[in-house]
Amino acid sequence: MVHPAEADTRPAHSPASPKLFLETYRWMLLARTAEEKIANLYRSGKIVGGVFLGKGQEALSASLGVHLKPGDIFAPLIRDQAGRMAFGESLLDYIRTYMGSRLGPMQGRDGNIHRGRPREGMLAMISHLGAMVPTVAGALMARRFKGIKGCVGATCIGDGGTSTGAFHEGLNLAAVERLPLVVVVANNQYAYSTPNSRQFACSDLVQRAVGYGVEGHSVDGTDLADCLSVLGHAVERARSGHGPQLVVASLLRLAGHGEHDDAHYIDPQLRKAAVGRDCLRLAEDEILKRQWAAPAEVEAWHTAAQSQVEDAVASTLREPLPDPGEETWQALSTPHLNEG
Amino acid sequence: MVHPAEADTRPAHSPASPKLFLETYRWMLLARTAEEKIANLYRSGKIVGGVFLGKGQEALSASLGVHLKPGDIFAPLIRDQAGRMAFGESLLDYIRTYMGSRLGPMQGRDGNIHRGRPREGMLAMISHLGAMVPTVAGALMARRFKGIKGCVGATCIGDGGTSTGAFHEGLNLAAVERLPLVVVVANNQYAYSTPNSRQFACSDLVQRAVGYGVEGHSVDGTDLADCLSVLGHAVERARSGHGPQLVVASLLRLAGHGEHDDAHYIDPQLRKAAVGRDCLRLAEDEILKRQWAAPAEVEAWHTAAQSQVEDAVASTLREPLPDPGEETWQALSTPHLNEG
Amino acid sequence: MITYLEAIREAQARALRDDPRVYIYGQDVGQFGGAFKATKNLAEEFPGRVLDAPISEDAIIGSAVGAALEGMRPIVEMQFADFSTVGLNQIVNHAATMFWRTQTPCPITVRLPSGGTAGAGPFHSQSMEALYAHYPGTVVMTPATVEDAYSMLLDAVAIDDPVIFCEHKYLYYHLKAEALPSEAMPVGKARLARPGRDLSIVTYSAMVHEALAAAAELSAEGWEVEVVDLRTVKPLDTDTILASVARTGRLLAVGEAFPWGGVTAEVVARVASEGFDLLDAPPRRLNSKDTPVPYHPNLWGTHRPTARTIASEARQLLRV
Amino acid sequence: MITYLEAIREAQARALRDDPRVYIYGQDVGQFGGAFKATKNLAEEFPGRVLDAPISEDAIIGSAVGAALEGMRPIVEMQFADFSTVGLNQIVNHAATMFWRTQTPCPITVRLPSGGTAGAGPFHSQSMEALYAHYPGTVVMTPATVEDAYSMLLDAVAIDDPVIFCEHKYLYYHLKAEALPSEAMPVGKARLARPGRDLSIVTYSAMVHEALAAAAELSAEGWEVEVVDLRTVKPLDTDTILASVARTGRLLAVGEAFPWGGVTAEVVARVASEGFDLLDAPPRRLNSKDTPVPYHPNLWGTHRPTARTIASEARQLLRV
Ligand SMILES: Cc1ncc(C[n+]2csc(CCOP(=O)(O)OP(=O)(O)O)c2C)c(N)n1
Ligand SMILES: Cc1ncc(C[n+]2csc(CCOP(=O)(O)OP(=O)(O)O)c2C)c(N)n1
Ligand SMILES: [Mg+2]
Ligand SMILES: [Mg+2]
Repeated sequence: MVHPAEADTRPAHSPASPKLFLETYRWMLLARTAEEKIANLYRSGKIVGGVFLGKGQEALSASLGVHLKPGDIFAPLIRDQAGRMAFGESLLDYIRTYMGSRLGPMQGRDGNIHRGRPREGMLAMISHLGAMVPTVAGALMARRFKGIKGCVGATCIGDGGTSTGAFHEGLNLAAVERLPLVVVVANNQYAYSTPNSRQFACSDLVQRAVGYGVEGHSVDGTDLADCLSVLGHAVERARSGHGPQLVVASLLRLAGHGEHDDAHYIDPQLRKAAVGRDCLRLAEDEILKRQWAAPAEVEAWHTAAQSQVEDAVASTLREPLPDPGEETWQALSTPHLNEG
Repeated sequence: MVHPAEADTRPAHSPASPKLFLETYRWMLLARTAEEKIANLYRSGKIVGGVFLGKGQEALSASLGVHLKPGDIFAPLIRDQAGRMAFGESLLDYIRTYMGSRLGPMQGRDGNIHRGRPREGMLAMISHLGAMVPTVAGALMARRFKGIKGCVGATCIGDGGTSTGAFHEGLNLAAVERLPLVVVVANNQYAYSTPNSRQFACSDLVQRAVGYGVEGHSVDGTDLADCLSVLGHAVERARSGHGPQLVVASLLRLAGHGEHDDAHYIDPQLRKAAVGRDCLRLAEDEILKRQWAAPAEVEAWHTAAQSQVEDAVASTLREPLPDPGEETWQALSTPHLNEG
Repeated sequence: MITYLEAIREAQARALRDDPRVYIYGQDVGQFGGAFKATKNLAEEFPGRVLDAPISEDAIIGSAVGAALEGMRPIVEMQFADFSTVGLNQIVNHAATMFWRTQTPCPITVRLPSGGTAGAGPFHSQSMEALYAHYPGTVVMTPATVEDAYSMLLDAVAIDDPVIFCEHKYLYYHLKAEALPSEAMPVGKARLARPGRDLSIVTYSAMVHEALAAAAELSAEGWEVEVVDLRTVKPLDTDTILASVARTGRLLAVGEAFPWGGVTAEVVARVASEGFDLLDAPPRRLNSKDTPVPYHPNLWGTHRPTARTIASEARQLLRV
Repeated sequence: MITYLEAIREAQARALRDDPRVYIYGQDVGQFGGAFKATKNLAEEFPGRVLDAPISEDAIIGSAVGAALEGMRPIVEMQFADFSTVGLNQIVNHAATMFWRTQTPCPITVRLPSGGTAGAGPFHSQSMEALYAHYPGTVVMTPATVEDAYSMLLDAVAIDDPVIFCEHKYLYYHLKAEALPSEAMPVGKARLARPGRDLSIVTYSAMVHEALAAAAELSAEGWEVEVVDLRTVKPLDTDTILASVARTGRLLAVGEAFPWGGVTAEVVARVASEGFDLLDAPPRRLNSKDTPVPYHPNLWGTHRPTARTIASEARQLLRV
């Protein structure tokens, strides 16, 4: 479903190919498998700090990731394990960061979802929700200054994150500059325990698009085919010069806010409703139903994902942890300007 | 023009009575007269700091003021001299604050437009644009806690102010709480020198209403009759429990951003267009055309306003200026918790 | 036994019970009881007075300012102190300037779950007292004990001015007391957490306990170290600090916050200017390192002061 | 003759000319040339590189962070320092943590038109250096001279880290120099603005000139007062400060900012701990009063330190 801000969006968008569907499914599967492993490690006390899962949001996130290209910019948020992987983040970056390996991209200085490789276009989120929206916009301004064309910047946010001033300022700035920014809102009905009814009063967040003068798209976040087609379309619109795109997905978080949280506050009706379906299960059913892969093949993918994850964990376990004696303790890149 | 967020706004609203038109006109006239005097004092070096006029915005501002009642809450902004007066701020508060009289409500601690009497429902704006939106919302939450019904809170902001995070967060919060808040956006086409095209990308700011789930209204800010009718309607909708109202007026600032500014950047086409008409002149023409008052009577009102203002200035000139020796220099109301 | 966290909950329950002007506003504070459960069951006990807010720190504080002007006594919970950067403008420029500008009190209480815990990282560990104390117009409280968590929060709500209430997350569960206090020290007064004669450690919040542990360690070595718990960092109880330094002649100011500026700088600067002759040795400061707060416990344990580093700093100072 | 303000404009022109990675972003900085005209004509001279921003300080800084990550060197103008409270989160939590977290430099320059002028009032007069210096990860510059305004701004743009450039509005037009400098002191080094032997006044920004005036006044009374201009307040050049105190034995730290914490506390605390034995008398501080900055000149003149109050403070200290 497309909500044109002004007039000229394309009438419809094409369904994803089986190949893309399968590729995306496998990113979803790998993310789910890796997250389950990390959750297990957390339960056995092997992870320090919080663990945050994207369970139920993999179709949306991976669909964004597969439509981004090398050279694009991506600022994922809390629940974007699948999208990160699809965009190119290595499994090791994920495992190492959660396990605090000194060899990870954050070297134990930061952890869990707060990771990235800015030089490779993968920004490292800060916790303050909304902050990445203007940041990606600025990265796209830089591309424009440098004369680089055809790239896209994407960032994700939750229903709760739309209430931040940063989200508003960032999206508005991007609209003024008509930047190729894709903002994906995962409306999983809750921000931590807070339901949509205490978060905003419009009937659908996609209604905000017109107020920013950007194109808006709604998508069923549980349905991989819909995600692929809508995200593909939105990314393509941004890439081809139609300015910022606001994508709003309906889905449900199929985990706690973090693994410390039992999510008892989630309305049981929602769990049973269409919004509460498991996108991974649905995608798998679809694959089998359409006979894009045989059951044994799907099974083999599960096993492959499993052993990939186990290998990464096993090798990370052998890696050194951060050592305060070897830490530089320098916040500035200019050595002599650091104090103390 | 009404843009219903959901469905149930009333079909139309009634034109203002001649009595109300005349009353509002006289507030406009008093505000214009007082501001011209302050601008003159500024030019002759008698005012320290900036001077900011509401010239061209009196119809909008006064129309809001006359529809507010004692017990309502009003947080005016830079260009709301007329609305302040219509709501009940004394001419002396205005003159004293600009002239730094120790007897003014701000005692020389703050100046110019940064004045108010919070206990009387007239909030004292801080400079940071957008900040008053959540503040009025909170004041209305307080009224609800206290069981006070039937009151309204209003605040004004510019086209530029809508880009602030505070505006977004505040309006969204008010929408969630379904508070009787009226937010009046004076789209005077510029924020200081910055034109709308560098401020936002939607075709009309009233399009934002639906994204917040609030009712939106457009008004011709140069036309007093339209202002009275639209503002009357919006205030009434808020008062009768229909949640926040977003009113967007089109007009032009007929002065510099401040009196230091010659506004050379304003597009001459805009000055000549309908949006550039002087609301005070138009209202006066209307009064004469409809014979709601004789020319001599209108003339007498001018003279009356003039002498009212001259008297206030003359008496303020005799008042003491702030004296650092008598200043308490205490930022806290609890005396013994102040330092130094 | 009651924990520091429970004391905070109890203080809020009592404030709600005793004063109809009190309400609580913040993310997930309602039915859910708050990210740390500091408002557990309060929404049920006080229907309509404990409200979930959107993720809008600026608007949360802004709305509290408006409600305070209308005579309410809002208690606002930031989910973590670190997120208050987004609401800072409404605190320092609106709430904190209100009384001076308009002679209208602005009694809001902003609860900041502060300080480091293992694995929390750069954005869930900050100690922000210095930012708020720097601006005129706020009272900044940093309770270190269960008793103070309770009675100072009640004070915070009662005071007619904006109070920034820095409650330490590390103490939430670690710290327990037998019972809630029935009386309390006046606001603005520091407390002698341990008397001594050889050295004064002036500190606040979680570091009081590290300092006490260091003092215990040093006592085994024959040193009697005095520990002053500031309780509020603004106003700062200079008299009590000076009296302590008068007894010991040696000052070590300890804080968990970043090293540049902040409480330890203010403490040392005041003692140096107002109590110079009381000092028998150069005063010292111990703060966190000058980097963001690290995620990994191996690093975090070195980033912030601990009993061990405090004791070692104290030993050096005692030897001068 | 070139003013402090013109020097800032010239530095930006040169940065734009010399480095294609530089662009300027801020409210009204384009065609209009900025609220203070610090970017006058730059939009015409450098088409497409000097852009008007919406009233969105958070997004302005956030976008600069993103652009810096992509190799640009944004210069951001806040219309007044006071409005940077709204962009503070992106500065202290994003720009300032970037290098430490990701080993990716974040070279942004945030220009803050700072400090008081007559009639500007509580929200157009603030000196915010302490807030930014408290957080790890920024360089905070406070130029006091036309030469420094020019060369330090060029430094700011060249440095691979976030720089908060506190330019003083009072100096914009009041301060003039013969010409732009061709060489400059290194970043992070303080300057001896006036040599002396009886007392060291350590200060920065506009207060350097008040201190110099005070020193001139005192010189007529036979006192030789040394004035140290800090130039950057983070890093703070402790060596130069200590060397000065070693010469004079007396320290008066002066700042225009609010009294709790801040530069004067940091200076006095460092000298007290690292140069205790150099001091022949208790060090002193002089700051603004602990209220918002008043609007009316009668009050403003008393709120901030002036040559008169500095001289009087110095006299007391000289008599100890
Ligand atoms: C500015 C800010 N305030 C508060 C928080 C604390 N916080 C972290 S996640 C979260 C809920 C986010 O909800 P939503 O945006 O809907 O994302 P979801 O967790 O549902 O994916 C909150 C309140 C934060 N990170 N940033
Ligand atoms: C947060 C913030 N940033 C910047 C400013 C400086 N400023 C004062 S008025 C103004 C322009 C306001 O434009 P608009 O909102 O359209 O109101 P108008 O002046 O046109 O009535 C600016 C940028 C401010 N007051 N607050
Ligand atoms: Mg959510
Ligand atoms: Mg405007």
